[in-house]
Amino acid sequence: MTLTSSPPAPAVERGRVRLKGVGKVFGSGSQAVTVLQDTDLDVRPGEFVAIVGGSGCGKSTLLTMVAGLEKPTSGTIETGGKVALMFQEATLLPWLTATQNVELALRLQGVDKAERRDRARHLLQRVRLGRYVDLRPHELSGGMRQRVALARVLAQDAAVVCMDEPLGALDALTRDQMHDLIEDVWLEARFTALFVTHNVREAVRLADRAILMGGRPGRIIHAEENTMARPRVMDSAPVAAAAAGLTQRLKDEVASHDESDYFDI
Amino acid sequence: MTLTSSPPAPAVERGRVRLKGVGKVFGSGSQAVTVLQDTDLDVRPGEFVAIVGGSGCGKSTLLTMVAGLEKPTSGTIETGGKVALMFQEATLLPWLTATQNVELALRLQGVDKAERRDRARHLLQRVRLGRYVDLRPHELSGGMRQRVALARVLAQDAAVVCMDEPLGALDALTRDQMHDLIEDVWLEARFTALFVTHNVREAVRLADRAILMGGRPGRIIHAEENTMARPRVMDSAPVAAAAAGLTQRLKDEVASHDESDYFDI
Amino acid sequence: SSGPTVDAGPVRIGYFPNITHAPGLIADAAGFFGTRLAAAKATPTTSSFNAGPDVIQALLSGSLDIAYIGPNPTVTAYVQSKGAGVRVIAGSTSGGSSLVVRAGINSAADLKGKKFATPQLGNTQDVAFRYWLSTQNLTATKDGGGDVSILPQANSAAVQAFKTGNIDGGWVPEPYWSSLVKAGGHVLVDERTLWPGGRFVTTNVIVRTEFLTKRPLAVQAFLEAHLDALDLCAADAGKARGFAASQIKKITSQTPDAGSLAAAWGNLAFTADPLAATLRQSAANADSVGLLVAKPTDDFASLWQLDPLNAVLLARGQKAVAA
Amino acid sequence: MTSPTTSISERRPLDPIDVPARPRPTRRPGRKVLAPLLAVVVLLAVWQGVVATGWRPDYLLPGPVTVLAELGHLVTLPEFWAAMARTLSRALTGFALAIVIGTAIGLATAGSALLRASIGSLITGLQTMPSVVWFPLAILLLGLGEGAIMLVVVLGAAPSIANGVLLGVDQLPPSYFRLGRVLGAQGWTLYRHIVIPGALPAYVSGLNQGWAFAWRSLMAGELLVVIPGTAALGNRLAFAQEFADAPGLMAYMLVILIIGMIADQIFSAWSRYLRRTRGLTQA
Amino acid sequence: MTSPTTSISERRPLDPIDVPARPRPTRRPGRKVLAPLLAVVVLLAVWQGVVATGWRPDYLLPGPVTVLAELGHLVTLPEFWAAMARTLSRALTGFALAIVIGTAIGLATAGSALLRASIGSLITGLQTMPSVVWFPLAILLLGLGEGAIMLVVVLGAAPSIANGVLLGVDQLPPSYFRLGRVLGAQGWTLYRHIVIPGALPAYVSGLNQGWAFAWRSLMAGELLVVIPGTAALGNRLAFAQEFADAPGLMAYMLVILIIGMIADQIFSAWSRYLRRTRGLTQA
Ligand SMILES: Nc1ncnc2c1ncn2[C@@H]1O[C@H](COP(=O)(O)OP(=O)(O)OP(=O)(O)O)[C@@H](O)[C@H]1O
Ligand SMILES: Nc1ncnc2c1ncn2[C@@H]1O[C@H](COP(=O)(O)OP(=O)(O)OP(=O)(O)O)[C@@H](O)[C@H]1O
Ligand SMILES: [Mg+2]
Ligand SMILES: [Mg+2]
Repeated sequence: MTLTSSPPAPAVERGRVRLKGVGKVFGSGSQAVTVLQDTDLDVRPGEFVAIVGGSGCGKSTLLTMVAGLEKPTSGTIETGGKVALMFQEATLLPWLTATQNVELALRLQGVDKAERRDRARHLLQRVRLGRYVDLRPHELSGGMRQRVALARVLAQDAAVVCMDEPLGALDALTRDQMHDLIEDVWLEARFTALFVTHNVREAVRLADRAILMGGRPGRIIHAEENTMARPRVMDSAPVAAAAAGLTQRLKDEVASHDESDYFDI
Repeated sequence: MTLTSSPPAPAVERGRVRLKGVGKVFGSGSQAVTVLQDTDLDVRPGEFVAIVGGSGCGKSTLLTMVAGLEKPTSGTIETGGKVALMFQEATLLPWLTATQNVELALRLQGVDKAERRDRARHLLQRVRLGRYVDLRPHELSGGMRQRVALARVLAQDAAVVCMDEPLGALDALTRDQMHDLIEDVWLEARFTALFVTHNVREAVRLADRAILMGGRPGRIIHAEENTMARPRVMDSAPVAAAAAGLTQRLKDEVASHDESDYFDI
Repeated sequence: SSGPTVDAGPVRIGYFPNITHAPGLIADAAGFFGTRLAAAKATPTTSSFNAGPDVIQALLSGSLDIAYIGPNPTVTAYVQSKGAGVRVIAGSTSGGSSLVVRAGINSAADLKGKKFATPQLGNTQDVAFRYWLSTQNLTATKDGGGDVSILPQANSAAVQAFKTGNIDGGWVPEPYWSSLVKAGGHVLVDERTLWPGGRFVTTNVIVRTEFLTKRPLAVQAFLEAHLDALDLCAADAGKARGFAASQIKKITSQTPDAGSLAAAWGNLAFTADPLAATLRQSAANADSVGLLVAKPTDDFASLWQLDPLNAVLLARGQKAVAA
Repeated sequence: MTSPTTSISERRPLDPIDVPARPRPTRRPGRKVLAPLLAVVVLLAVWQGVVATGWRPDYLLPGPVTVLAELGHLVTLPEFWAAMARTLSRALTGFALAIVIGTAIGLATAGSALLRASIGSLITGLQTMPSVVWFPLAILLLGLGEGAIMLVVVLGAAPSIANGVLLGVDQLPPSYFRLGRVLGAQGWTLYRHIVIPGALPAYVSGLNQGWAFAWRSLMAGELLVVIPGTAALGNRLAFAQEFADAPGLMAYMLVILIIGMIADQIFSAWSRYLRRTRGLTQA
Repeated sequence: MTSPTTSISERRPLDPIDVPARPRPTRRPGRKVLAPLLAVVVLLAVWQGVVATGWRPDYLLPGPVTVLAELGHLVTLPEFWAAMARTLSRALTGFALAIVIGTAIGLATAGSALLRASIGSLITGLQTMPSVVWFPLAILLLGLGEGAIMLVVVLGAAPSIANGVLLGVDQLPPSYFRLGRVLGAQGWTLYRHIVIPGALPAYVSGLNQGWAFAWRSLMAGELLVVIPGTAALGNRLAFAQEFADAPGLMAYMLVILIIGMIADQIFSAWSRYLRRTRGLTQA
């Protein structure tokens, strides 16, 4: 609790995310579960990082900590500038319409009323929900809700945008359109993106760097830069090849551990 | 309200699902939205049907009606025997542990206490959650919750099992294991499966027949029998080829409509 | 007279833990109820109440047989039951209410524009006050307006309101009269001065009519006990007061202040005479200030049923009383 | 062996699975109003039935006809309406005060672990105190007047309202708080945009309860404190009770009941509206 | 232009974002007990402060020392404990009855649109009635005695409990009902396994309120009739007031407050337990 025990945080520039020796333990005593261990990661400002890993390996926990919603049990996380997070569940406020849900993000940034509305509608159009702007969450389908949440996180205008499986509930066609959209907005705004996905080709399609995570306890097992020229085409051979490589890497990594340890038997 | 106006339902055999001219309208008057129109479908007992379609085209609505949770606005739905439904959201009861959530399904079928517990644990092991049986929903990751819900729907021992994007939140490896699991249980129990997915290859991997749905208003645009020998391998060339064919079909269908009508601009 | 000499069965008696109900308190504390009713093989149970309406409700609905009660609830019970429900079988207490005011108020004229408490709109003291004001050519409306503001409120609240200066006095019964005096008030009108002979009914004893007809022996035994208590009041005021005080303590867990109790005692008189004429007059006064619940069709002709009392009085060598 | 077969569109309305597990929004507009009236009618009929058996003399238990006649007479009297106006205006003022105070306390205790642990119990503890014991204190603090009545009304109603806020906040999914923080909402902004709207349904229920207790305390208050020149429902109720005026008492009870039911209808409509827009009404 | 930089693990505890928007489960075990005690101590200190100013004579507003001395004296008396035991046992009996009746009414109205529309308002309407007006009815129906007191207690408490059930059911996500139906739960089974556990947090809050009103009505009900020698807390309180015994009145008020706070602590602990196991405690 003394001030001297925490040295002044070194300033990191806007858009940078730096994790040093980050660990996370839920519970305490005999109930303690180590969910994340000794994780180091340095994300450059404006970098697009995809995170891939097994179910329950700690991806969401990592994003939650980057967004400042949970504190790491050990290590430090430094972030430059505002961090936005799109949750794994859409988490729309049920008393607001789709537009109002997006508008709320703008309002909390102090965007004024007239502009708010226009920007919210425009974003909803870009996630192809232009016809549904006035529906409430319970009147939307699962994939439509997810897209409202996507529109909202993009509305946040943050330096770091974390997205937790943002396109998991979308069909292939819509998903491809969302890839274009996310890439476009990212190229315009040059935010730093942390993008969790289970679709390795999606990771290759979008990311500058793919991070593979292993589970029990969660940790980074591999990172791979991706210098392919943009725009990349999801169904193209190079993307498929890179994805196959990554998938193999993930499988090898799993095989090198006791499977029963990685999978939760 | 008179009895004579509804002719006696023709008996359909256990496991059959028959939709005749089914339509669904939400709201009324000027607020009315036609979500599903004039849908005919006949599912043979024991058949595995995958449903693929754009976001918001009415897949969940269809499953909900088959499970008897909503009534069609027009047409009839006949089902033989008990219908189980795995919702698009995991919908676990937060006051019960993973085991208890699965046990509840057994309990409501009258399975006795000792057996209940064993079967629940066994199912959770099969969805690779053996180590997490005593955690509560909020302590589980998104993909883990989804697997608990999968275990629960399989525990229901129903004649017709509807699954709404049951594997959407899983990584490729775990998903492949779940494919094997679902196929195994289906082969053992010979239930009729209605399986909504956005992954066309997954549809090819699992289904006897793939149904493509179009949107605005939702309707069936194409159905394709799949007679490939089982077990099929997701990453194999024939599965990929069949999937590519289906995806093309879906895209053609979309192209033949005004895109702005299919996508919600 | 011939007939049964025993009257086995419960006899349920009610009173307030209040000095104006002293004969009841004394008869209970001194064991008179027990002894007299036991002689008739009846079993007395006593209960203490806080509000007249509850007593009436209990009596009329058959949960209570005999009660010590003020004239106002007596009239109410009689009138509301269309003369059928209850009978007065004895008197109990006379006197004990007055208008106590703060220093500086020395005449009726000084009351103008001031605020005074009464226990309850339309109750005995409230009617007395309003009637007296009318004889002084002062007005007071039912909702507290007029020349003089009458604010009905619980007696204890009135005492507190007086202490905090919120009201200027009140027309209240004992023991609150003494409390107000103790809190610095002085008596402007002693109600005894308004009545012939200085006597007016404050408490009498009522009985359920059905009980009176069906259980004459129990009523007789009760009256013996009641008269025992009255005799004790006359013979040994100190001892009687002691019994009353101990019974109040037993019920309320509060020890009444001995000084106030003695002062209050001095302002009261205990008598078996129901002072029927004063009740009639009080009802007429209520009528004249518009606060009579309803006029009895028979002018209270059958309210008093004093034959049993007179029989007992005569047997004890005392004078009979009249309705 | 024949398997059970069901045809959904053809089930008859009373097939168990079709009986909604919770009320669906009713389309017939009159029903919301008719149903409580029906309940009142049933109540009156039962009451008349009991009276008709002659179980108790009618001066103890008057029949509905007598009571309704009394009520019919009451509503022709201007004093009745004056009393009603006075009591209603007190109730509204006191309730408004209680809303402000109860909401403030509720939000403060909901937002602070220390405040909640410390004064949370104190508030509920105070709620267990009957209104009458507050009068000495109220008179001491505020004199014998409207102030004292208001104090008692606020003491009666504010805890229920605070409790509604607390329950509403406690029941909010933690994901809403997390969302709020991610969107940059803190302190009052978080409350304004996330917590308060989220807690609204429980809050409305708290308000409904608060109104009931405001009214109840007011009746007690009007029994004890009379303000010069003002008749109020509470006094009239007490007057009827003092005179064992069963028809009058019951007529006033009916008046109170009707006002209470109207208030409940308002709060219920509000609550139904909230649930409908949030998609909480479909089973 | 320097960008804002934050280092999460190094924030100081009072950094705004770290102040939990809602209380986290506290680890120090004593705090749940200490905090309310602290509140009481603060209350006593303020009170002593007011008294020390000499604003009012001490027979009107006695200081905490006097009152605590009186309380200290009271607790040495066996009659006090007898009164306490009598009142507590009445409260518990009445509360138990109110739970049964309130829960049954709550479940019935929650489960039926017709019942809800019809008697829902009636129940809240009844709640607005002060306890005293029930006395005549209670005496008429149940005679003088425990029965009448119980009726008043139940009438006071049951509506709050029924309301808690209703609110709990209304707030349940519709997805739970759908799940229940898909799992084959209907009628009572649906209630037993889904609705009741789901509504439990709001129900506990309703019980807490119900207890407060059971107690409050009991205090009024105990004034109805006293068998000499069998005093209970309610009439002791009233008589302390009658006799202008300010220290005694305040001592009894403290007793009631303490019992109310203990009850609230029990219900709060229950509610905290429920929220913890459901993952509702993390912001
Ligand atoms: N209660 C409702 N009121 C109005 N419209 C509704 C309601 N429920 C669903 N809809 C509409 O019905 C359409 C189909 O929804 P549904 O959930 O069936 O889609 P889906 O095919 O499952 O989509 P997804 O793949 O995104 O889950 C959507 O356009 C949605 O807006
Ligand atoms: N509150 C908690 N208490 C205990 N364990 C928790 C808690 N929250 C998360 N966990 C555990 O942390 C681990 C990682 O969870 P997390 O949600 O980060 O996984 P994930 O990588 O996002 O998985 P998925 O792909 O399934 O969403 C899981 O094993 C989960 O059980
Ligand atoms: Mg996750
Ligand atoms: Mg869907």
